[in-house]
Amino acid sequence: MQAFEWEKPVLALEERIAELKQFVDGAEMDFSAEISHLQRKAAKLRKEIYENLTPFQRVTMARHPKRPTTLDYINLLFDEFTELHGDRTFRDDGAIVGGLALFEGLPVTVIGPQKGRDTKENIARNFGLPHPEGYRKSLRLMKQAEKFGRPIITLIDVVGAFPGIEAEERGQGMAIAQCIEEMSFLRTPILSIITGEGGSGGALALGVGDRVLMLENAWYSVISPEMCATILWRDSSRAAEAAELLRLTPTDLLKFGIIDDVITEPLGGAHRDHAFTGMQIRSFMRRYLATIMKIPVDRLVEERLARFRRIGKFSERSLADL
Amino acid sequence: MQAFEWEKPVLALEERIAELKQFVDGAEMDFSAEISHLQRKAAKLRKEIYENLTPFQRVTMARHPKRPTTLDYINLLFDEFTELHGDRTFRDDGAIVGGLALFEGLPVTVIGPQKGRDTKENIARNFGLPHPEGYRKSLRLMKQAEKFGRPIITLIDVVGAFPGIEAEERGQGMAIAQCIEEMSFLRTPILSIITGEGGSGGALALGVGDRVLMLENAWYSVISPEMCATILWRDSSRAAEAAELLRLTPTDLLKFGIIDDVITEPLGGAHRDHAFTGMQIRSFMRRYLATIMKIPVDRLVEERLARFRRIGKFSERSLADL
Amino acid sequence: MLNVFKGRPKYATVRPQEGSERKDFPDNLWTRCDSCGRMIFNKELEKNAFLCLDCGHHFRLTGRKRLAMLTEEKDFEALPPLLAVNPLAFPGYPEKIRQAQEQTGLDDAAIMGKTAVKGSPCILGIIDFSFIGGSMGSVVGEQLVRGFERALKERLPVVIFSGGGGGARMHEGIFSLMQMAKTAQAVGRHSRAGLLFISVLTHPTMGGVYASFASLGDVILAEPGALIGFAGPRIVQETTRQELPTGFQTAEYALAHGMIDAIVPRSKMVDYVGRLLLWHR
Amino acid sequence: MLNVFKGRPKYATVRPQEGSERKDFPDNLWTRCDSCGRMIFNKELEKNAFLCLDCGHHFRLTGRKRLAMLTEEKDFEALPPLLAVNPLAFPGYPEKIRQAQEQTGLDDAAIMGKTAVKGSPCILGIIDFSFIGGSMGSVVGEQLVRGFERALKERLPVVIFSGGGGGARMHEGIFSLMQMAKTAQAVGRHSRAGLLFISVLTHPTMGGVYASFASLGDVILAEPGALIGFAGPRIVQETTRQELPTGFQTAEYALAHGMIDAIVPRSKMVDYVGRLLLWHR
Ligand SMILES: [Zn+2]
Ligand SMILES: [Zn+2]
Repeated sequence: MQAFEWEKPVLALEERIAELKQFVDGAEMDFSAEISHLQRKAAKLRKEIYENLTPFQRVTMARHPKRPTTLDYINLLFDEFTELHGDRTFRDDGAIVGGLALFEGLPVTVIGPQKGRDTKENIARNFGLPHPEGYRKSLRLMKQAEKFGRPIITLIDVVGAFPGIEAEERGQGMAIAQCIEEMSFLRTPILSIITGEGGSGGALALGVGDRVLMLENAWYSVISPEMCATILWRDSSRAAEAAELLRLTPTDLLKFGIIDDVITEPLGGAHRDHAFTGMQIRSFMRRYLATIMKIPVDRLVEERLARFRRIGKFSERSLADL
Repeated sequence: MQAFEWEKPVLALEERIAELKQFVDGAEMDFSAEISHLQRKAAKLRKEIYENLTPFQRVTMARHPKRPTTLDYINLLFDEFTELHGDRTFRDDGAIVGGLALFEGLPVTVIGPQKGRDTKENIARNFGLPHPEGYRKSLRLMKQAEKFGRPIITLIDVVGAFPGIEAEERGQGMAIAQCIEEMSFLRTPILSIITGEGGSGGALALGVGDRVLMLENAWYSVISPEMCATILWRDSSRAAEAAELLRLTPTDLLKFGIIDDVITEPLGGAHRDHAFTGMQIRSFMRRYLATIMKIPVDRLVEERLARFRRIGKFSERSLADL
Repeated sequence: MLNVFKGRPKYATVRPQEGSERKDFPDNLWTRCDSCGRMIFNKELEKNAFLCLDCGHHFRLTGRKRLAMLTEEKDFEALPPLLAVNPLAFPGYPEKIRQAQEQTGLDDAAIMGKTAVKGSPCILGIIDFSFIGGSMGSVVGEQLVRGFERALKERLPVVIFSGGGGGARMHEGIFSLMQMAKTAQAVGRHSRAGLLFISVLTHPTMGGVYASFASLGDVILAEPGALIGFAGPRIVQETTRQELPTGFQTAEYALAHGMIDAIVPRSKMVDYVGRLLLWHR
Repeated sequence: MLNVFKGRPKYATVRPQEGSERKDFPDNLWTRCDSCGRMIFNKELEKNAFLCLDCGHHFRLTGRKRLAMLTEEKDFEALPPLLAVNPLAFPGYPEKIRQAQEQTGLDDAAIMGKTAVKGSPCILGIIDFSFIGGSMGSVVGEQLVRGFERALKERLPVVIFSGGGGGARMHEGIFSLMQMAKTAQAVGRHSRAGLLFISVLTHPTMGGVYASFASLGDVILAEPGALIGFAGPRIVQETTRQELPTGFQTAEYALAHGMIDAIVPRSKMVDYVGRLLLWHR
């Protein structure tokens, strides 16, 4: 598994411990106290490292190639996923998957962008960058969920909508706008979970939930750190600095009232333990679904609208007052 | 102007009369009685010919190159036509035009397939054969009309939806189905007028009106006479026979309860006098619009549905009863 | 109506008797697979849900065989039967009907009734291609509409297997065209009441069948390889004078172009439909 | 708020004074047309609605000039002003804002108010590109939402001229992104009450502005040649490494691809919008 730069001290220590253990297996003296002391120290180091990640380190975690993808999460969270395809207009976009599934016995509609897990799949899924028809498929499935009063779960992991010629021709901006608008008024509960990357309008198009949750090592921003760095300094390699400025971590977003809760990941990131991550998400889903499913649908929609209506920071004064 | 075979006797007679008049202009004798007698005879002949047209002769009239097209009718019937474009998804289809216009001061939405009036326009308009995006544009404009409670006028002149590769890929059948379904439930008055050709599902997709009117020399059928002849006898040149079988004339369709009224054309066809044809249609529109605009919208939709619900001929018996 | 289900004499038109029915797959003969060329003994084919034992090719099913795969006799209550008339006095039409009736043992192309699939009650319809290409005339249209109306009244989902290769039934002219509106509206009423419609497109679903009710499913499924489209491939080729792309108008093509939700092999169809019904109860 | 309209001191932020405003087209100079190269005396340009006298090229207009073309001082009641704050403590943002304010004489990029166009009352909004690229931060978002809310309350139509080249305002980070949802929802509430929204896309309308309220008009108009799209052309080119088609992302391109209703030259815009408003009264 690919190791991050910042993990190297703890990985080196863990390696030493492993070597030591192998060595003492053949020895007669008892080193167990020393070993367990070292192990505690390694765990502490690991914890320290992961509690002090920089925003860009979290962005990097969110992009780990072994991090669970949407289909992995669907497998971890639901039973009997039945994928439904197509926008009924132009194409089935592999970069967004959606369909019906059971969440602990409850039929739900689940939708999310899908990155490829290998080169071949990446090509089929356009590296997880959706075209307008992906958003149109999503909207179709959401309206279907609304018709049947089924809760909607969106799992968000997308760097952004695809900036391509055909995507522009087929109305990328318009499709996103329509998704956002129609999702806002859907008369059914919506739970959005940002599982990895939450990039710009391409993420928001799936993120107009009654509750918005976020994994610990996910990010959500108006612009990717790289693009931001390019705009500010014409230098995408300064993405780490941009990531600091953008305040894109769950901690900041929770403080800002953009998200409702942070789902803790296993130490070292979701990719280290898919099953545990799935269990974590499940327990949050159970709780938040129960909450929003209890709210009468009229109030639910009003509260959803009010939630976004509130967002924004400005001063009521005018230049003339200054 | 292109003359039809069956017009030739009367055209020949009229030519003689013209010659005679020219001749007598220089003569001293009074031929006025004879001439007016001849003129009456010619008029009678013309009337006889046009009252006894075969179905296929009417089909031919409906296709006359100088017959008014939808945009011609829009000019004749409305003021300040403001064309609105696009399906907001893929393309603006030139084979269907639509927009806002004033009908005697009343804002309405008007939509119809548009044939080209010359080669260049025919290419731009795909010879009046719509793609799915044309039907999607139509549906978009109809829903807009519904939102604002504006009456919809559809002017139908289309041999059929385009049987092309891309049209199939983009869901020709699905687009037509959606148009038919959604048009059926629109909460606004709809007046459909078949002005020329009414070919199959491509025409019906615009024809789910509260009242359906038809010009005297228009046709409306499940299949074009040529295609029917091809299926029956593998010989499209026997279209005239097929046209007899299909009962596609306004007279038959009125009898069957498919249409509500027949708009008379100038003797010899709409192409002989656009302005007069426009006046004729206007007076029918005035009357039928007034009727359907008076009906409360709930009842209007129920009656529209009931209108189509009734259509169909069958026996309640079973083979077992025979 | 159906020989396989003789238990409901009130609605069952059991003419002609089973012996006179033309069999697509006579018991003791072999059939060659259109797709891979393998010769298969018909009894084997029947056992295998009329799927090729080698390549999985989906042989066309008669309506009654399809019905037998989906539900059981005791669970199927057919709608009252209807018979076609000849509203245009179209020459040869009554003979065509009579011949189709004799060959299929059906009144017309639609089998409609109330049943349960995998334990979930629903209105089930099957359009049988072997009855004049599964084309939709007044009888098929009316049967479908009555099916949706019954479903609306009893708040049941509807499942229709459409194998309407001809689309509209030309011999009924404008009456046939109007069935498109009539059936689409029946779907609309049912849908607007919040009820489920599963449309399954079997080989072939074309023309006026595809361009009306069959396209309006909440979920649209198709069997592998089924031809799905509006204009027939020959007409498309003649009109455009272009070579048709590989797989043009197949179910796989429709899936790639976003028109259908899923392709479901026949062997999994009952479970798939049953699951959807269950999740919408 | 606006120097051109000094009559409403309560809402008018008249700082800086007219003299300090950077002029796009100083009175006594000439400007070269980007499109045909002709040199035009600025006074002539102003008289001609900032259209090139030769080729009709649409020069970019400041919000206040646009406003002056659409309505008259006595008819315009601006919404209460709002000022940007720096929610992320983004370095340099306050200076950027101050500079934009000094250059434009506006509080922020949106001019919003109640007025009448050709005699039809409406809420009119103009996004001014010259204020940080017309980007949408919290102030623009809030102003738009208040405009739609006011319109909803008084059952008025809304007309917005969007020249948001930057889309979202990066310096406000996630708050800026959320304005997309907030404004789209405001359109949605207004629209669901049966009210008209005319969205006019002026050069350039991109990113988060295009992908939210600006795409949600009942009628979407554009000025000739306006750049319209989601991703910027440079990003598209860098991502796809393909040559961009001629006219990519122009208004004409958007029209051909079905995204907008009509292209309306500036000289006809007031009449066009006025007619639509009149027909929806
Ligand atoms: Zn085979
Ligand atoms: Zn110029």
